[in-house]
Amino acid sequence: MLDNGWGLSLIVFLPLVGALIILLTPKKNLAAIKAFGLTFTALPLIIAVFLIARFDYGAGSAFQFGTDLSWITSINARYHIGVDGISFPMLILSTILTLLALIYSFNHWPEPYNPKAFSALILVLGTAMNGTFVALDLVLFFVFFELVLLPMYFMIGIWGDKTMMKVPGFRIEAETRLYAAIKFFVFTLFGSAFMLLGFLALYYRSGDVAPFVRTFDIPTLISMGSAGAFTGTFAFLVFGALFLGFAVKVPMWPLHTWLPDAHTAAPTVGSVLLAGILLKLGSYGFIRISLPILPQEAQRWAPAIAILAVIGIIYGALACLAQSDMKRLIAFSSVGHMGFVMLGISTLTVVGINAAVIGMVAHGLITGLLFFVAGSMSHRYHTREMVRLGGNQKLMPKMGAILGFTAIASLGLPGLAGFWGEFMSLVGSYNPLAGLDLGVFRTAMVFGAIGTVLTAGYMLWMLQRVNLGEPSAEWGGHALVDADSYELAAWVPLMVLIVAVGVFPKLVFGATNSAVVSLVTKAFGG
Amino acid sequence: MIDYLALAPEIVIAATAVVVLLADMWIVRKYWTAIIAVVGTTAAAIPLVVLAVSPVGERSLFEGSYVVDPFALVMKGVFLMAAYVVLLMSFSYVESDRYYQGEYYFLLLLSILGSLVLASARDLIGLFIGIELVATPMYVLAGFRKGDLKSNEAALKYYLLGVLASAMLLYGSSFVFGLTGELTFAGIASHAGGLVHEPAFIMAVLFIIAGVGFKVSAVPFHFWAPDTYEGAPTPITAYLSVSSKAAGFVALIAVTYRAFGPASAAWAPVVWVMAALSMTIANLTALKQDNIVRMLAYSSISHAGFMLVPFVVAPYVDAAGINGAVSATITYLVIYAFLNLGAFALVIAGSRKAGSGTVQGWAGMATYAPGLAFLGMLFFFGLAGIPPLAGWFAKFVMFRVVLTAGSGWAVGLAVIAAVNSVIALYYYARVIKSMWMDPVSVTVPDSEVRDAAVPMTLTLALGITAVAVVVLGVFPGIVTSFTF
Amino acid sequence: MSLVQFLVLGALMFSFGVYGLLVRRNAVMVLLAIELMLNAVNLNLIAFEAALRTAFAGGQVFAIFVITVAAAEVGIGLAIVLLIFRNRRSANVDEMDLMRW
Amino acid sequence: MVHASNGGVLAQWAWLIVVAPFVAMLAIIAFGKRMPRKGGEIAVTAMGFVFVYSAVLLILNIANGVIFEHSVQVAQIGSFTIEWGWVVDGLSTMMYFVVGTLSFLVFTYATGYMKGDVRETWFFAAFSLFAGAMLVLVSAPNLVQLIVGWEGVGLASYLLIGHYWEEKENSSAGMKAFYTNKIADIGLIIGAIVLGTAVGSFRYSDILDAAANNLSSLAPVAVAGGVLLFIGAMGKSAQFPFHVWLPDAMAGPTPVSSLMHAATMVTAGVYLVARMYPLYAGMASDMRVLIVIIGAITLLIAGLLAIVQDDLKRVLAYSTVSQLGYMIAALGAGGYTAGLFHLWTHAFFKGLLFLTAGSIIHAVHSNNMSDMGGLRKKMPVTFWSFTSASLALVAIIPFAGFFSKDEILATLGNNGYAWAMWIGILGAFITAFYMGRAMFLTFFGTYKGEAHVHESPKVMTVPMAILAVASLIAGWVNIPGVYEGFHHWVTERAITFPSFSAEGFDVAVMLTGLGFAIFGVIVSYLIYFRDADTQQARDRVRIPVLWPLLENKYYLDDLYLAVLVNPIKGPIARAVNWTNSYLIDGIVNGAGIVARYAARIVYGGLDQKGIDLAINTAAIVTGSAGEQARRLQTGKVQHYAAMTVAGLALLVIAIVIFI
Repeated sequence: MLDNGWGLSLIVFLPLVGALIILLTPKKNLAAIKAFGLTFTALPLIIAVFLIARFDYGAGSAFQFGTDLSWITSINARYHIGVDGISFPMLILSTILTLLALIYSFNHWPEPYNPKAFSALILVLGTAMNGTFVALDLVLFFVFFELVLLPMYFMIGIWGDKTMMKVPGFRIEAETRLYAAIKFFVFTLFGSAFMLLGFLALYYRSGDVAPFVRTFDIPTLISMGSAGAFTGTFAFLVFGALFLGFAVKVPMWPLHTWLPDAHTAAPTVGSVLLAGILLKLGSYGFIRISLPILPQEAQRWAPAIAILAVIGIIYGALACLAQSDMKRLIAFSSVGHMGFVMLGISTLTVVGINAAVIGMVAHGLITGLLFFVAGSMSHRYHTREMVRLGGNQKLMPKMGAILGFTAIASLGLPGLAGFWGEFMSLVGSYNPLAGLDLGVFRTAMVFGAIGTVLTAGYMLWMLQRVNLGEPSAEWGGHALVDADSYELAAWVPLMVLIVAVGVFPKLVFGATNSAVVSLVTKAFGG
Repeated sequence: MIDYLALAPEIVIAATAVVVLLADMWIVRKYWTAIIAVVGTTAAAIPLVVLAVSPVGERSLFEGSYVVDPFALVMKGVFLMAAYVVLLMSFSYVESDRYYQGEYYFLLLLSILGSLVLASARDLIGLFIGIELVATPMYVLAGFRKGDLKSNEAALKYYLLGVLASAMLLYGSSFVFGLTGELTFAGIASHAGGLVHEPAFIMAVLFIIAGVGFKVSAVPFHFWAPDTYEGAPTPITAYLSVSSKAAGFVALIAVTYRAFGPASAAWAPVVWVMAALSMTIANLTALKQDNIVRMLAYSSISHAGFMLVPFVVAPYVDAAGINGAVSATITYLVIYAFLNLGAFALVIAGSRKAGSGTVQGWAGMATYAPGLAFLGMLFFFGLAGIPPLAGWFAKFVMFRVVLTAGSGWAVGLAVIAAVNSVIALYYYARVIKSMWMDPVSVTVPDSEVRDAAVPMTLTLALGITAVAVVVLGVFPGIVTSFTF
Repeated sequence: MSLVQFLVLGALMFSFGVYGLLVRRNAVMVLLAIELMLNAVNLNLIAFEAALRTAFAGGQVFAIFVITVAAAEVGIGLAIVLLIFRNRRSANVDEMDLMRW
Repeated sequence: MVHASNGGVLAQWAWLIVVAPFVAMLAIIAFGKRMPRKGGEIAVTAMGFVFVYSAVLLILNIANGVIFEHSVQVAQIGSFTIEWGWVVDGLSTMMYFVVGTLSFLVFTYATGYMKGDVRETWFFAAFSLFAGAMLVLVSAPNLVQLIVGWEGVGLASYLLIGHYWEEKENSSAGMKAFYTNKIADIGLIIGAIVLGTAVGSFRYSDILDAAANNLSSLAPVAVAGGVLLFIGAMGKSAQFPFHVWLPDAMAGPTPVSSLMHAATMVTAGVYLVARMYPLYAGMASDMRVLIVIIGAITLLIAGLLAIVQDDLKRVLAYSTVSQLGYMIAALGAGGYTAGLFHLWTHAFFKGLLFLTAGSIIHAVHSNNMSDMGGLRKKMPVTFWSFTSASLALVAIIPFAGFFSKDEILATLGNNGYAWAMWIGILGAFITAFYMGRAMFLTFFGTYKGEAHVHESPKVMTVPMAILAVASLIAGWVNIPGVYEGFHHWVTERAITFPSFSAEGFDVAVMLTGLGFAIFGVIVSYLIYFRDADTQQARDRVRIPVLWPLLENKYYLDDLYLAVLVNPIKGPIARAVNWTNSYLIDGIVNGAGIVARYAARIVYGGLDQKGIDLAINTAAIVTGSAGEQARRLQTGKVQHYAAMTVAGLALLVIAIVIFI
């Protein structure tokens, strides 16, 4: 029943159905809204778990549970979905985070209080994210990729941070949420406009290759690409266009500036999903589309990507050291971590790309959790200024411990999820694909390694400023409640997963490896 | 022997117009005129369907100067649909302002008739008659709010520039006739190839394109649009921005591809410039508009630019490619029609509730009119082309066509279009932001005005368009099954 | 007389029409200028027809259509001008810029 | 020894050793708070288990050598395999035993020492993590697992050093330790990558095989890899210039220091070098001299630093650094056995020294020797334990340290590092000197503190007593010529490699070393005994050996003071101290400051003012362009008409020209 597309389609569209149902339920009936939300985020996860059991790990390189129905016949765009070893972990991650985000919201409805709309948005977001990971048709991918924008725009713009901020360059002051929302929207749209041009260019060139039918079908294009169908200036420009689209989303330096604002402004759940899943859409796009379809160009662009990635690592870390705002610090840490992911991708090796995928998963779990905790803390303290925090470990032992754990995980402690992505991407960049400039990549490796130290630097420093020391006097009067059951319900699963992936990375590699191996062999011949 | 079935839709509309006029004389309850008009419009759709399903592929009348082919049928369908929605929008609006209802609907129907004629016209005379029949009633309707200076001004501007455009069109036509000795497009096309390097011919072609470009309100022939849109009654503005524009594109398709197809080398660059300017200038100007209608006027100009983009590939592609380009433009037209009609219907409803038609005036609408705010999200982001709302597919097919040409010029235009689609987001998002994220504006009237129910007919119009926007966004195939 | 002379005359009439449309302040004069342009077209059409002698007398037919439509248009034009004059006691087209930018 | 058994079922279940502490940790976190001893007993039980099991393994290894290695694949990435596993061979068995024994005793001690601490439960959880991570490190059959354990140890040390994080300097000390290690770990990680990539596997067995068989792909990077790994080792084993973190690490509770210095942390570097010994002995032998140099420098500098400390724990800390210098130097010089042997003996007596120090501090409530004195009566067990440990450290025959240090010196001598040997001998003198000083200032003379002093409870004294015995006998397991068991224990490895263990007593070296040691004690006695004491007579009786010298002590005094002590005590030591606290510390802290400064520039300057500004400026430009564009719309219909006509005219002209 779950085969030939049903399972995946349910995973993708059940949340949307839930959103519609919620929109139809009366505002008053909070219980019903919660119930519907829970059902329609839990069901996809349950189905996903069934699929985990049925997934053929031996054939991780093949697209499974898929279907291929006609959608827009006139342009030969099809409803072609399926998961392979690379997209499957991402899909599961997204289902998990959506559910946890909703559970967390149950007693953290951000201001202005509107559970109905808020949970509906979460569900729509779920559909968009799941859809992007299962789409195997460029048009379908594009639609889901863009569908992410709307709910996130409203999430940031309506429930976001209302403090005024000075807009760099403008003389005006704007509410953070408004500035961040439109910035996020415009950045991404800018990138994806060019991405769309790239898609169409591929579509047209695909008509010149046997079987001489223009197609948006990703697997077909991949086989064409690996056969060397797309080369020359054309391909170079196409890769550039796709690069713009994906790099903005990742985000890669210097296209990252929307990210700190968006993360800082967004409500807790928004930041969690933003960091946990949305950023991955970009790097996933690289792995799924850019690399296999345009292998030659990938090799031409790889050094540039590697350099940008490393700049991102160092730059993000330094920026973190300069932050006084806890959430903003975590936001910038994403720039660094995604830098490692992109570094892994840029090596074009099995090791590197595997590293990228596990890096994405780990970053989703860890940074997601970090934003959860940071959100809950600012919810308690009504400030994110680290100078005013401190002694949190004393005031809220549980939360402090969880924050500590997550921060440690985030700095890539071996044995926890974060380590594998960093370590393996360094391994990859020490020994990149044959033909790539060793000098560039080995330098990149060294700087990446230095980046890990800086990461430890700001993370522990953050802990010292937030968790340790004596709590400042101003919290004396406040009755600060420690992590409550909803929060723990949302967080403990993530902590468990962080440890599990760290101790037994096969959870991810087991699925990805064969897919990545075949990707690399097909595209780069080994 | 005339094939009356082929003419049935036009006849029905014409008849309805007459009936309305007569009824207006005798009937006391004027809203009957509106009902008659709606009935007539609906009735006109019946022969259209019959023609569509009839096995006869193409019906040609009057020595081929009047043709009913799939293209014509699709366009007539679009026109009737648009007319239907506009009528729905008109009811409450016209009543509330106590217009001369009979004349209003009569003129509207005449204009609709003109658009139907235009869809089938295949020679210069038909083209001219069609265009004038679409436009002339609009000159009056634009000034229909007689007491309102803005309305007067709108009418005059529209009228003067419209007549100037017609004069250009005619002057060009006269030369075309003189140089080719033909009036039918087919006949002209047979000579056009040889005249590509004839300056007089080129000039004539450009005069005609300029005349038509005025109808589609493409830069630099767009100046009337913002002022007229702002001054005219909102349903009329909606009609102008959709039907009249669509009529313009029908005319443009007719002259460019049918008449001057072989001479595309002469006009394609001009269209390139017009498209680039329309998109860019209109978008930039729209950024600075506070009056929502005026903003929509500029947005409709920039959309005209987007719709012009496919034309530029004409010199580079074969017949199939041309068909692709035409289909792209029509697809864009259809989707845009729903979006824009919806947007204007929303403006009517929203302005009534918010007591203002400005972006700031709509602030916080989500709090007292969440439904309208939601629809606003649909229509404005749809116009911005954000999936899964219909607009994305319009842009998509447009880009798709441009990249077929594979020529540097075409790709360059595509890049300009891409950048513009980002700029456009700014001003659409501004309205959404104001509706959803800003505190309620102080100018909002007291609750009984604010909470007054949206008139049923208007709700219907909103509903039709909204559903269309979402459905066509998810299953664009529905449109393309007609247009491709 | 050769065709060219008629065309030149037509061109002149059209240009004068355009000129009038652009510079005359009084709306009525503007309307007259429009008439001038349309008649230039008619002149062209007739001249061409005379030169070509098409089987279907296209030029003359076209000219008749133009004349009819022109009449209607100028009628509407006058109506609008009248309306404006009644509302603002002036028929100067360059005083009307309520709506701009 | 190739004819070794595979250890049978015992070795197959040896992973229990590694798992036990983590189980304990989780158990403590789960319901430690509800236990009578706040979870301490769980930790002790686990460690007891580890101790017993490791002891059994050790005996098994002694009986007939064990070589067992098992790996579980946890991930396959292309050609790379990531595995968890455990090794039971001579080296790891020895380490198991050291870690097990010390942990067991120190944990027991800690249950007393930490009684009623603010975060007793949390302490024992972290403490178990500490031991567990070390066992992961030791049991690793491949470099990746080593790194996991390695960083785990670092984390645990961070947590434990910063145990009293209410004071900022404590948490800062923890961070300092973590950073210093992390920086050195860059070397370790890159080294692992280099070697692993060259060999195509992270397994020791593969890498060392490759090293033994001169694998061609390894040859070009062998030295680089060796150096990089050694940098990592320097960090953990606090070798110059990475030693700065260790003294600050005293911020933690004393049991932590004890375990950290004896078994679980600083030995990791030595262990790594030993584990990779075939590489250093073979393909990377070119850089061994570097190891010796680093070791020598460290043992000397740290020794000198120990002299000028007032904080008892700091004296011991620097002495640890110095002793680690011995080990590293020995390994560098080819003294595989010697280095490990010193690690072994040092573990016992240094662990004990810290326990005694802890017991003293526990009683005196101060770390400073200037607040102590005359404690030998009040705390007899502590006193005797301290004495035994000190004698071992000072390397007085027949105490443990004597044999190991002697072997190191002999090795240095035999393998052509005479200069290093002499530094070592000088070091022996210095060691003796500062230990004597500590001894006398602490236990002799009059008590200068306020707190009411009492002997520590049984739970603390018993472990001390045990270790006191160990400090005496631990060295007897490898008496050259008599019984060389230890040498055989630790050389049980699948790959045989040249050992440079000294054959028999090198009498000359032995005597010199011993001589210098005694000499040092005497000097310290002459200086500090008198300063520290009022009733000289009784103490003279206690130390009869010194009679003849004391006859003419005055000019000796002058001599020593003039020639040796003052210079060393004064300028040199102070200079070294200055360099240490200003130069090296300065560099370390400076790095931090620079980073934060750069951060401010990057963020404030580049990010906010640069990139963001650029992008927003684009927006502004667009907007103002809009301002200009809308000016076209003048509202005058005739302007419109004019522009329309003009536009058309331009188009016509352009086209007519260009076509």
